[in-house]
Amino acid sequence: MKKIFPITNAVIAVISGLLVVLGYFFPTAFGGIQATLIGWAIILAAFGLLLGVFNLFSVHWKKARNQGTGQIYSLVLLISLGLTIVLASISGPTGALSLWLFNTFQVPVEISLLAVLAIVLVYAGARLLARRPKWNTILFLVTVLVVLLGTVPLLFIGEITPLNALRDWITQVPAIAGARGLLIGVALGTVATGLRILIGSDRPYGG
Amino acid sequence: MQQVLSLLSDYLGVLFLILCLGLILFYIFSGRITEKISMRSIQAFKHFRREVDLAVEAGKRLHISLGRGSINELQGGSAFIGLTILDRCARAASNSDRPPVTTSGDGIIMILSQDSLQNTYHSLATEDRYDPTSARLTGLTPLAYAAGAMPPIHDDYVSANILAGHFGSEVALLTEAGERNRSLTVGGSDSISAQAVLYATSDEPLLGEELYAAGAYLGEGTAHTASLQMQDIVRWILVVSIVLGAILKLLGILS
Amino acid sequence: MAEIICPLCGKPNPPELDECQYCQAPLKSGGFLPSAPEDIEAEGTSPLSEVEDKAGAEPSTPKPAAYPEESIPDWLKATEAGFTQPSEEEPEATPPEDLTEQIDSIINPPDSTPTSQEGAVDDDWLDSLLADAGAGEPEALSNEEEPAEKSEVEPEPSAEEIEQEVSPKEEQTASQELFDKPDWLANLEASSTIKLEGGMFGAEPGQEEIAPKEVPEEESPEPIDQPDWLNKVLPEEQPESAEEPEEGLAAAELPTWLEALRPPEATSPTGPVEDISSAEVVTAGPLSGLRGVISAQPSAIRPQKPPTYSIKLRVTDEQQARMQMMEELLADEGKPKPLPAQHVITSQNILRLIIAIVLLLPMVWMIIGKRQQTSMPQPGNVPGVVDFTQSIQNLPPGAVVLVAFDYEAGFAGEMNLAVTNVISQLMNKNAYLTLVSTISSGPAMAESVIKATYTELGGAQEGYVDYANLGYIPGGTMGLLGLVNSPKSILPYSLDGSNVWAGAPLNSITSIEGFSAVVVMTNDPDTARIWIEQAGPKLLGAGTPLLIVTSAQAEPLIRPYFKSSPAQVQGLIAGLTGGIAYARTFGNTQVNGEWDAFSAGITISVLILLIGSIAGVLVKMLPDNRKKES
Amino acid sequence: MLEQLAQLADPIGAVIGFLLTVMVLSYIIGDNFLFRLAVHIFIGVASGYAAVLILYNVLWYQVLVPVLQILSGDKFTDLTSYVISVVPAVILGFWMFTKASPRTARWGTPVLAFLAGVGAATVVVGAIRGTIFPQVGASVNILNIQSSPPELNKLVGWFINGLIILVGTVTTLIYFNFGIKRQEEGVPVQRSVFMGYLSTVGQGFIVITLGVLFTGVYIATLTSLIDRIRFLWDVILRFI
Repeated sequence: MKKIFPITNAVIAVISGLLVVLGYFFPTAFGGIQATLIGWAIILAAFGLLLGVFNLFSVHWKKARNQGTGQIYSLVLLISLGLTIVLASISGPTGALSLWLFNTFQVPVEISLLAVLAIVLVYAGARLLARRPKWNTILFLVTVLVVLLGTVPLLFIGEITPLNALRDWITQVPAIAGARGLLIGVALGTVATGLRILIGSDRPYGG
Repeated sequence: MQQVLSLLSDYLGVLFLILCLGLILFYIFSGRITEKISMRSIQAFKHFRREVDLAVEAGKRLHISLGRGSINELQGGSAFIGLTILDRCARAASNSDRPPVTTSGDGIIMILSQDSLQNTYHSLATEDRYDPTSARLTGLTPLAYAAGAMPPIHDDYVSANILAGHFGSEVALLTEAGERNRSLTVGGSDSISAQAVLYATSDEPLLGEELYAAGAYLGEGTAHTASLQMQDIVRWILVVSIVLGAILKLLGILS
Repeated sequence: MAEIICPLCGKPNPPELDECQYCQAPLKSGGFLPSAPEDIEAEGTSPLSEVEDKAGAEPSTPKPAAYPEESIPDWLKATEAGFTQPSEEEPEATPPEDLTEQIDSIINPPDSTPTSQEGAVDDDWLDSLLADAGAGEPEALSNEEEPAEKSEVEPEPSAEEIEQEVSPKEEQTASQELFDKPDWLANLEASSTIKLEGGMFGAEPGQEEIAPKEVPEEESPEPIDQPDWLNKVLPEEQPESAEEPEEGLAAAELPTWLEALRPPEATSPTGPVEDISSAEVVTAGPLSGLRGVISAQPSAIRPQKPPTYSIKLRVTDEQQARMQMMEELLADEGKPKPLPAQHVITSQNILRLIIAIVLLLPMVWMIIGKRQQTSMPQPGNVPGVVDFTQSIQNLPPGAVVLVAFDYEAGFAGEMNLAVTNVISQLMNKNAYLTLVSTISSGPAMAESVIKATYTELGGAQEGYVDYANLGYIPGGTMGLLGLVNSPKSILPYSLDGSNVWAGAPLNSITSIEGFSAVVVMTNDPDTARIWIEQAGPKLLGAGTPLLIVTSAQAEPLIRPYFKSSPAQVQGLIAGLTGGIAYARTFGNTQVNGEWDAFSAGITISVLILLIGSIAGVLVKMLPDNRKKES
Repeated sequence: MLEQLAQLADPIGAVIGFLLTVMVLSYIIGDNFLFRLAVHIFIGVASGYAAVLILYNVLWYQVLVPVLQILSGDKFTDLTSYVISVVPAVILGFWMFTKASPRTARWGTPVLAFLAGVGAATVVVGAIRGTIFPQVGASVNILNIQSSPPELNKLVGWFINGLIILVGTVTTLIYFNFGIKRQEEGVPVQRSVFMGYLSTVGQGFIVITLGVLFTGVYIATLTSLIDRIRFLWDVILRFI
């Protein structure tokens, strides 16, 4: 019994993956079954989201019940989660109440979080050379400075035209070359990871 | 010639897939992972292994974040490799005073990480130490996920953060929390914007496809080493194709 | 017929049994004493005769096979009867004095001096006695030195019974027979003396004093043949302790926890089991003159329930304390150790604060002063803006446009300027906007922008009507692939539940190239790439423009698609620069100091990066930092 | 911008937005109570809204509405396709709920195996058709003579740029080569000289790309910071 479960799980993963791959490459023969399986996967993703919200609720419910620093934060999260689900369900995703919640709470906090990142990134950039004193770090910083200087006319100095041109060139030639190499490399890694699952060697589903 | 080329281009995808699959199976079953080939050293994985041991000794916790990629999308590949790293970390640090905690921004990935933790504890016969809330979904939007993953870094005596999955620029919030908490951050992602941010803010960034080599460098089995060799061979095939193709295009031979 | 009492364990047994049903001791063959005569004839051989044959150590007069009745002395029969049927038969009296004198002479031979350590003295004279009696191996007898154990087991007749049983006439005959008395009797006396030694008639509390009698000296009796059954029994009972511990092996030091586990009775006796020096001497009966003889009163021999050993450990306080400490140690093992908290004020936090202040102050100054001195970006200078404008201008009035709201709420601050201007241009064209989104915050963002833009355009209160918000495309890449092929099957209803595909203008659209234009608003370069790679080829084929509004972070990765030939993206607006440039194309310039603040922020950032990098390297090259580094 | 419009319509929303912005920006000073409170409120609202929207779009429209239409006798176009494409998914979905508790988690693994299989297939095909082929195609076409500019001076620039992009793409790929041939025993593992040079050039291109992308992200965050300062100032102006 101990051996049967993992093997059946692996067989399920391999067969369903194989059908979807064939559906992509031979749409006439396998297109229908591929669309069905993908449709199931999309609906299951929604059920997965329900389990995710349940996990979020149980993690913070446990924290709210235990004494400790995180107690009040978890209480606040549980209340805002519950209220939002109730109000958004009543008024619908684009109802007036939902939009009010969205514009009053979600938009300001998300923009502010990105604003905090501005300080984080400039501080990290300032310390990078001291942290990693290598030639590629210097090249990295020079690139950042050139692109920044070429983006906008500087205070009191105004626009430095050659820098604009250099910025455009850097962003359109070497950056694109590196980006293509990186994207192809990442795609190769993704193919290798996916294939290991399709041959049943990797079993992220706990087989 | 034209028909052959168009037929070829229709089934190029299948041929490419069969080539990759064949190379992986060849290296797995022929055991021809020749001793002459060894892997270049990647600093991040060295630090990663040492940090896992230090976490166990110091009685601190490992935090593994799997990003917000959904497995129904292209970004799922990085989530799968994150689960492989989670399995390795949980196995090494499960007997620490403070077992590892994992955060993610997608429901399915959260369930898979719970499964991975539970199976690790089960295989080490310490299932009673498994706590389902050690695998957490911290938020359903990118910035909510990042903001929700910051408190565990600050509160739970984390000594090392391993960020492996699909992130955006919000990953800087996690590295900032790690920086303020003075814990090591090893990070990799399939998104190159996130790689740029990790390059500047994390202690040990994983560039490009180095994240996908984690399985082989952490000793997860021959399949990982075999697929790494497949990547190297296909890489050279693509390099030759690009150079030859460009030359033929320049000379106008290929239209 | 009356029950036979087993001489070994004292339990009553049915007469027909040969052996005691409890301790398998022979009943008929007379235990210590020959059993009743009829049993012997019945068996044809008497165990004693066997004993004698076996004993055979000494050349003794050949005895008839069966031991005839007449040769058993009356006094002995009486005593045996006393053992087996105390109540019914009248025991034949045997003169106690002669017996006791005999036994006294044995107990107190002329040269021996009783000492306090009786155990040691008894052993020597006993050995010598046995040697005289010729009872086989001395060990067999020496094994009898353990009176304590035997006395516990052997039910012996009490002094009174013996006195009653032995009548004066029998005493006379008994004393003559003593000289040529049979071996078994000698053994009996030897063992009984041992018992006496062992305190057979221990001083029972409350018994009257029996004055010790002078026992006349006698020659040492013939050597007693050791009955075979005794050899069988005795070796088994040979306690280990009898073997001399080999030199060199120190007595094992038992660990305290093992010591605590051992039941109290099992502790080996260090001193004499019972101190009989104070016991009185028996004055009457065959055992008179002996000290510490256990009285044969029924009250003396109380059938006891086998002692129950309590399993409750005897644990001392110290051991209790040690156990407590062990438990605390184990409990501590599981508890994670509290680690020192990080202190808040550190040099890094201070540096971070300084950088924040240096960066924020000039920008706040620009915003507050609404300063507008920095030259604004020209639409022509920003690649992609002019093309975007033209693509929108080329749209026919009432065109059906697919607008994808794929940017996170966090990037609203950067992108909303461009987004609201694009939407207002489309509204000016009365375009029918079909709103979709591949992220969960998209539909709410779309609805908010439509309402706010229409209100800003001074539109009617009930808002813009020519649009349908189809909501969220589940499944990411897969969902988008489905939308490209057949939007209706992926998003059959709008968010307010109406079937928009049934009526105009969407009823004429079967796939994505049916739209007049596709505008994708995203901050994520991957999302933009998926749109370009999945929808691009079909749109390019149908001549439908693919226009992208994006953030500054995605611009480097999307621009190559705009610059490729043929261009996969027909219009591109990126970040604040693109937004301001696009707004200026139709005169919508804002004076809120944002552009000057942006210029100040970039300039200050460049200075921070330069100074920070140089200072960091210099600090690192300081001698003490270098030492710390090495 | 959006907030100005919100202020006109809703002063309460503006004040709440103001407070939340200040609480989040306080993280610049350090992790504190206000920041955590604001973040936890935000996580609750954002996750709650996302859950409602996805359930609305998927479970409500794709699963429940067709059932209501059947019950209300409304002409429903294709019952069979509904039974094929939705009913099994709903069954699998409820089966996946066994993952909610550790005790029954083991029973739900087949559903996740199915999802992992479909996900892996999508990932593999998406990477091949969505990234590798387009990027390789673009790299091959970089020096396509047919797309060359007719003017001579532009032609030279086009050729040089194309050559640089080609070299950059190839050397970047070569830099990530994992396997290294071991010369002999005892000699430390190193790349061959030629490979070493190519990798170094590749590393340069990678670092430039990351620099450009880092700057893009920084500019986006800086713009958000400016937007927040303007919003705070606008709300202050409104209530002074």
